[in-house]
Amino acid sequence: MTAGPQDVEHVVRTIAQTALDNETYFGELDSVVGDGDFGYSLARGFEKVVEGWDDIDRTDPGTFLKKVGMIIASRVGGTSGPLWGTAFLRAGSTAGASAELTGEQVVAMLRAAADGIKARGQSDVGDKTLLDVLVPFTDRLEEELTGGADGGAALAAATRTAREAADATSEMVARKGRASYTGERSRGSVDAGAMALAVIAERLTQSWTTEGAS
Amino acid sequence: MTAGPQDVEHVVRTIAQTALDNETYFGELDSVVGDGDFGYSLARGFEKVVEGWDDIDRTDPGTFLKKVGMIIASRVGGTSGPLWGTAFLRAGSTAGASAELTGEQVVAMLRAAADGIKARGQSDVGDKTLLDVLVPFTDRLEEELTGGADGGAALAAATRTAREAADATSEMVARKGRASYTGERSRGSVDAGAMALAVIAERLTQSWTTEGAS
Amino acid sequence: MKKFVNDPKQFVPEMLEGIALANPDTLTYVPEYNLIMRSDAPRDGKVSIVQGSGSGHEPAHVMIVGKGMLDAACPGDVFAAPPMDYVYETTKRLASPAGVLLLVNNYTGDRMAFDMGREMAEADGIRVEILTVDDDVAVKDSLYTIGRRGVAGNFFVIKAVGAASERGADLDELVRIGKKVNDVTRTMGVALTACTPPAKGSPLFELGADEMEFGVGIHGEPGRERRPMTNADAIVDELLEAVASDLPYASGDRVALMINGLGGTPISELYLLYRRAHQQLAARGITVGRSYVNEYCTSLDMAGASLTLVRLDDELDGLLAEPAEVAIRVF
Amino acid sequence: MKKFVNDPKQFVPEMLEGIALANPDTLTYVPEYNLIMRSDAPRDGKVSIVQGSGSGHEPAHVMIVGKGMLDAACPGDVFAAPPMDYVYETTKRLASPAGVLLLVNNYTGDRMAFDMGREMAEADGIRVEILTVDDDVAVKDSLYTIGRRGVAGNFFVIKAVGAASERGADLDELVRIGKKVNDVTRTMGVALTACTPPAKGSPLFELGADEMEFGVGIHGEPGRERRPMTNADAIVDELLEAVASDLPYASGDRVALMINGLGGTPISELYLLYRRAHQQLAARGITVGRSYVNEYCTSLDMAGASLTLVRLDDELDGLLAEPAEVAIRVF
Ligand SMILES: Nc1ncnc2c1ncn2[C@@H]1O[C@H](COP(=O)(O)OP(=O)(O)O)[C@@H](O)[C@H]1O
Ligand SMILES: Nc1ncnc2c1ncn2[C@@H]1O[C@H](COP(=O)(O)OP(=O)(O)O)[C@@H](O)[C@H]1O
Ligand SMILES: [Mg+2]
Ligand SMILES: [Mg+2]
Ligand SMILES: [Mg+2]
Ligand SMILES: [Mg+2]
Repeated sequence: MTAGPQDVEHVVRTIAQTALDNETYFGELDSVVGDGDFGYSLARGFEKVVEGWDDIDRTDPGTFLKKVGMIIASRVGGTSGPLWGTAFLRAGSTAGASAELTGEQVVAMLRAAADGIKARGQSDVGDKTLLDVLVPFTDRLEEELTGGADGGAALAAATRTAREAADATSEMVARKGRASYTGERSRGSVDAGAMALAVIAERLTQSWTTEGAS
Repeated sequence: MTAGPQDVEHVVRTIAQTALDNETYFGELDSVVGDGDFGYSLARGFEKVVEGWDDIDRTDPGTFLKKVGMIIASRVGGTSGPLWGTAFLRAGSTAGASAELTGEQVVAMLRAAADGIKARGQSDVGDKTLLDVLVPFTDRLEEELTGGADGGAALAAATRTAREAADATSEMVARKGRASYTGERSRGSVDAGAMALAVIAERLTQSWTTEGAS
Repeated sequence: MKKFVNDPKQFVPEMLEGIALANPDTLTYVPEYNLIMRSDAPRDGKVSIVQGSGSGHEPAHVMIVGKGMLDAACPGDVFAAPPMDYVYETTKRLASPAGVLLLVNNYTGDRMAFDMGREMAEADGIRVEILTVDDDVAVKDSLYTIGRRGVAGNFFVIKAVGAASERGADLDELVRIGKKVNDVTRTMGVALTACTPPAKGSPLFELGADEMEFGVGIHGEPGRERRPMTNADAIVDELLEAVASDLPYASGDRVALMINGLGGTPISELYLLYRRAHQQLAARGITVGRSYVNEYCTSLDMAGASLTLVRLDDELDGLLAEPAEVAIRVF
Repeated sequence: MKKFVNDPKQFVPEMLEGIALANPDTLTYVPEYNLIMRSDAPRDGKVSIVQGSGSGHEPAHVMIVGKGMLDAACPGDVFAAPPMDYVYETTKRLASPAGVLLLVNNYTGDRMAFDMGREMAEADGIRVEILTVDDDVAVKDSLYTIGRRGVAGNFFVIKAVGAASERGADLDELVRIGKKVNDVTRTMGVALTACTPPAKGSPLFELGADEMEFGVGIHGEPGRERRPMTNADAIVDELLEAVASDLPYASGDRVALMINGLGGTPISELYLLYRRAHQQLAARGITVGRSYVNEYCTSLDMAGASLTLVRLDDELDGLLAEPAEVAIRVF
């Protein structure tokens, strides 16, 4: 599997569209033990990305992702702005100046994104955050690609893992973020950020199937 | 028909008890186009009368009524305090020093009460207030007594008139009191003060029947 | 009932006790008459200014007793005028050689209680004047009613006479100033929800999810009409039209603009209303010289707001600019 | 949604525009960064004091910008920390040779935005310190969280450092004072209803007619536990027990007592709470030296209140007594 500039743009567009389409749903998820603004923050953030779309520097995929990360980190508030912004920034840096990204590179970029979130959020897997989807998703993707699966199949498998992992956050007690204030009461509902990643993965898998990949 | 000090005390007690028992109902009536406090004001007022009951000067019925009026006028707020207080004061003054009150005297006392309310409230029959029950009630009582009816029969007939008059306030547009601010919108609901008088009259009729009269 | 309340009958006394405990140095509380008064009143050279009204409109009036505002307030129960006795006893306690000014919002109950209280105080040789406030333009037809209601504009009357009396104005002068303020002050309100009187325990009326009560009274009396809910700007435009065309306020006027919260509306929303009102006044050529955005005269927990305009001149501007020290404060 | 709102996305900008229009002489508004700042800031000899936070807590913090309080506030959207850019651009505009003090309520989003903004400002050569406020005792176990939340007690930190900076205190001194205030300040809140964020359009959570949320957060986060509704006195007793035993405040202490309304609760009810708290503190031998009963840090239209205690000494007493001039005012 390789991914070119078009693919990276497609991925970012799909993420943006998913955030915009699910503003209410993501907000409802954040209402249960959070403050309900996650859907709104994410939508406003990617709205800004879409608004500035044509002006984003496209020298290479890495630069493109870094610019997207800058927009989100600098112009989006809440917890999600810094975290998602950092994730895109780190992924972009890891891509370097490559025009085409290999499967290995994609995995490395996702790991860099997760590490960025961990550092910025002082959090880790097990805290009931989006990391509890991002990390298993990346693990599975790597596993599938290493095992010889093609891009589409690997993505589809990782997406199933993401969905399972997102659902499983329901059993966890939040230890970071606003939900953590409720302690035991956070058990019984899925984490909003985690579920958002699963939904994004599903959307990517779907468009991969319908539009094919390079 | 004559009424002695015991009867007058009985009437006041019955009025007080009716006010206390109907606090919520009278309040609901005042909520429709008023501010909902009529039941509360009336109940608190007669509560004060009942509290001070044993200490009220009983030299004669007139004095007793004047003291009751003083308690209400001076210690009860809202529109009802001054109006009901004035009514009792005027009735008491009209009773003079008589120990026994004739039917004619009772009618004159009720007229004095109504005139006191008119003067104090700058209102008249037709404004959709308690006057729209008090005046026809008094008219009918006089008519019956003049026609030779005994006290119980006259009261029963006047009470039927009171109920009809109270119901009929529903067709009227309020011109005085808080309900008048709503103009046409006050049509369609009965006046709280008017209905309270009808309920009191019914209670008096009932106890007259069960306990007899002197 | 989602309220902080103990025995509903003790709602007013307990609130007053709280005010007294929070202001031990400046205020005196006389429980028997729901009386909150300045500890340094009455003073020989100063007219005492007294307001009654029902409770449930806080900070009006028990929380605006203090230097430069009221010398005393003796409210009745929630939404009920005070009994005559409260007025009489308060007037006696506030009797100054300079006289006592009784401020009355124009409602039947209040007028009766203050008229009766005044008669009794005058019989004791106390000099008393009554000043009636009636700024609510929602009540249109004065033939059928006792006239307009007194609502949030009342604040400006109190502020102006309070300031003037600190400067030493005599009773006649205060009556002149108070009338003048009342004459150039107009208010109209809108409710988004009904209020819940503690003793009733349930909302005073029912408003549908998409309805608002236009021209509502501060006692939860229904207003001019029930309307479908619209956005903030459209609501301001209608309130402003009703208020501004009533005096009328004209291009070139300088005004004080008050957006008053009715109790349940957060101050963030009040500033949204303020923004539009300020802009629309500017479009009419009317300059906002003084702005007031807060809760001044509430209706318990009612969500809603009222808009008040006061036409300013140099005299009023100067009086409104004077400092005041009251219980309701941020610092 | 029973709110005064136009486009929910414009809720914060329109509110800020209202504040700016109402305070043309004293405040400057920079729409691009939701920035409300003193028109006379920065000043050479004075540390600039800046607060971010989400919106929806008004008057905190955009309405307490002014002499003796904040020099600027750059809030994010409703309940969302400001973007890093707002913090950076605000810090640049407020850069004084004396430095900039960034006040941060202890939430993940706010801490990240301020840390990042500070790094960028320092790279520009601006001297910046961050002071974190975390007064909410509702959040018990700090092992599992980022620690306590910053809530209404924040007001006292701002008031103290604001007063000290007007007196000329330098950045280190302000950090010392701010930490000291935070160390002796504890808060706990209770919600009777949920708030409705404009963009969501419906209540953030559902509370039954006889339930209250104990230890609620100011963003509508659920609290310690949901409990059956009780009367005002019982609620105060529980809040007070949680707050007073945390520091602990002891017999002989002199404290500031704040009853803070969460947005939908009328001030009459707040004074009922104040009464009981004052009396119960007296019973514990604790004297209320300063009282604060109003809305300071709200949660949109939430009905509810929080109770804050600050242990006073002469230094804090003096700082809290200093005057201040802010947008939120009665006169
Ligand atoms: N410290 C953290 N590290 C990683 N992810 C976090 C952290 N805190 C919160 N999150 C994620 O962010 C989501 C909430 O985002 P958002 O609603 O924007 O934050 P806020 O709590 O500031 O309103 C959570 O569902 C969780 O997935
Ligand atoms: N001016 C008036 N004259 C006679 N009766 C009146 C007048 N105004 C009101 N009432 C009577 O008083 C009742 C309302 O009393 P109450 O609720 O105590 O007054 P308020 O409007 O001050 O709350 C009305 O139902 C009406 O019968
Ligand atoms: Mg959130
Ligand atoms: Mg009434
Ligand atoms: Mg009333
Ligand atoms: Mg948030």
